[in-house]
Amino acid sequence: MAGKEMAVKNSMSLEFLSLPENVGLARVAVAAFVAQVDLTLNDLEEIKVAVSEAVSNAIIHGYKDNPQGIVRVKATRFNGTLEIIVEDEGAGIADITQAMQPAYSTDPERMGLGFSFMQSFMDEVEVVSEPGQGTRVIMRKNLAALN
Amino acid sequence: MAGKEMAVKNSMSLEFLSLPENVGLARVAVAAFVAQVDLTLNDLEEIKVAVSEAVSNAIIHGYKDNPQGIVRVKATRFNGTLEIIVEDEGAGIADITQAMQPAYSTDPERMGLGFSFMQSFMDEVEVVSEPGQGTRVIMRKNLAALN
Amino acid sequence: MQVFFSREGDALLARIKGEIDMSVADALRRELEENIERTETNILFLDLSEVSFMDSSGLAVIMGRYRQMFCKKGQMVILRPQPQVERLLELSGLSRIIAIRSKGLED
Amino acid sequence: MQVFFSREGDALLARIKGEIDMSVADALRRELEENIERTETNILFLDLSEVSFMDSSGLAVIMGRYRQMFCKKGQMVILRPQPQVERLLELSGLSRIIAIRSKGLED
Ligand SMILES: Nc1ncnc2c1ncn2[C@@H]1O[C@H](COP(=O)(O)OP(=O)(O)O)[C@@H](O)[C@H]1O
Ligand SMILES: Nc1ncnc2c1ncn2[C@@H]1O[C@H](COP(=O)(O)OP(=O)(O)O)[C@@H](O)[C@H]1O
Repeated sequence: MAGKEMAVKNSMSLEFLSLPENVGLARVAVAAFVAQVDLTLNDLEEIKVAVSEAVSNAIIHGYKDNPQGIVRVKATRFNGTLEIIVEDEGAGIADITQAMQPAYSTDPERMGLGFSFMQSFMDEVEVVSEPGQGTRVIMRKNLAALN
Repeated sequence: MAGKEMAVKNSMSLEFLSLPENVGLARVAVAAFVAQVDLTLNDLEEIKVAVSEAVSNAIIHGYKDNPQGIVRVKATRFNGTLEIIVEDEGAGIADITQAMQPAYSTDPERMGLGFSFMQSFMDEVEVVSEPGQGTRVIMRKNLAALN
Repeated sequence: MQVFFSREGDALLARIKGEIDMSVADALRRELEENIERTETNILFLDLSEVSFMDSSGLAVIMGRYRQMFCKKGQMVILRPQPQVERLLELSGLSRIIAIRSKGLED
Repeated sequence: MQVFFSREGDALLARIKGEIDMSVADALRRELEENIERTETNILFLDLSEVSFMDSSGLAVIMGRYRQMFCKKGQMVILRPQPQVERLLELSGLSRIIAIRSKGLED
């Protein structure tokens, strides 16, 4: 992105308690934000899955289903790019490379596909995390509609 | 409310740039948050109008249509009560009592009905503001569905 | 938000669709104003049956068009507002000065 | 999210409606599990035509029911997933082990 004009066109930040019902809230808010530009239904669906996965991870793995945690979702529209950041102040991840392997999960009930879906549906996924320091997932998607 | 149990059932906080298109975003997010409990369509519509008025005021009067301002909408569900706070760090209000009079507006293009609608549709409306210090509108609605 | 215009005899029918808030109020005002002037109509029908949300920014646009028609000795009639919109028209007092009909033009 | 069950001969048909994410995954798992056991069926049809959203929490429930049927030597068939759900089934590899039909039972 170096050299590109990165003027912020619009931005929002949503914070909520780590309750399961708020995963839907996050999807609805991000979808309403993103739909301010004319994008394809397919792009919209992909973004909703990516957000759903990242927020579910914050609640399930970050806060281990403790409803007192705070999850933060930031969305920013730049020229040509949408950036979505999902943050928690929960458990953190010791080995990020391992966590991002397809089918890797520390929870036997889950499929380990969350990060795979984020990577399939967004153009870039970065994870910043340390045990005890929480997790920040930064996702970017290039959208023709944003140009 | 004294003596009542005021345990927080759920809460969210949404921040966004003072752009006109974000009024709709605020409505959608609050509606999704409120719809987590089973409330009447009428209550939902009333809440959407109140949020729309308060956020419009923050953008139009608080930030005088300057798109760089930050508007914050907080919603909290207590036992039996929904609280919505809309805040800006804009111009502020010199005479709050006058501002809240029905049909009073400092803008000849507007009808001065924003605060009236907030008061009609919510059970309590409090305004905290000072010139140059921004404005905070605190609205509460008693919802049977929350009991 | 979208507006569809049609002529019904001497009258101008404007059918509005979607949500009316501050983000579309200026565009709506402009479209209505221009069409009222261009067609030189003196009866404006505003069909609100497909308006799914409105707040005081929308009422201000309606009030403005009422004045515009009134000043040129014309009239304005609101058609088929949904219950929540009708409630705003009542609370604001607009329903006492503007005619509201619960039927569409074709009915 | 809602699930509607019906018997179709020996088979059990479960029609799911709404969004499937972590907030409903446990409830969905329980309802499917119980109905599979209670009816002692060995063919489960999962009609996903009215599932408007699904993520990996939903896939895990489907995978679990596939295993449940497999372990009792039964089979599971997914009916009419919407395009975005079908895409997840493909990306996850589930479409390679679970039968997917683009038609409903009545068709
Ligand atoms: N926000 C988070 N906080 C702590 N650990 C996480 C977080 N997100 C992911 N992880 C770890 O990474 C693993 C893989 O995540 P993912 O690919 O989404 O699969 P799944 O959620 O199905 O386990 C998780 O099992 C968990 O151990
Ligand atoms: N957030 C705000 N910041 C500054 N002034 C405000 C704010 N909200 C309301 N006001 C003042 O209060 C007046 C009345 O507000 P309101 O009843 O909503 O009517 P209107 O928006 O139609 O003017 C406004 O005209 C404005 O002067």
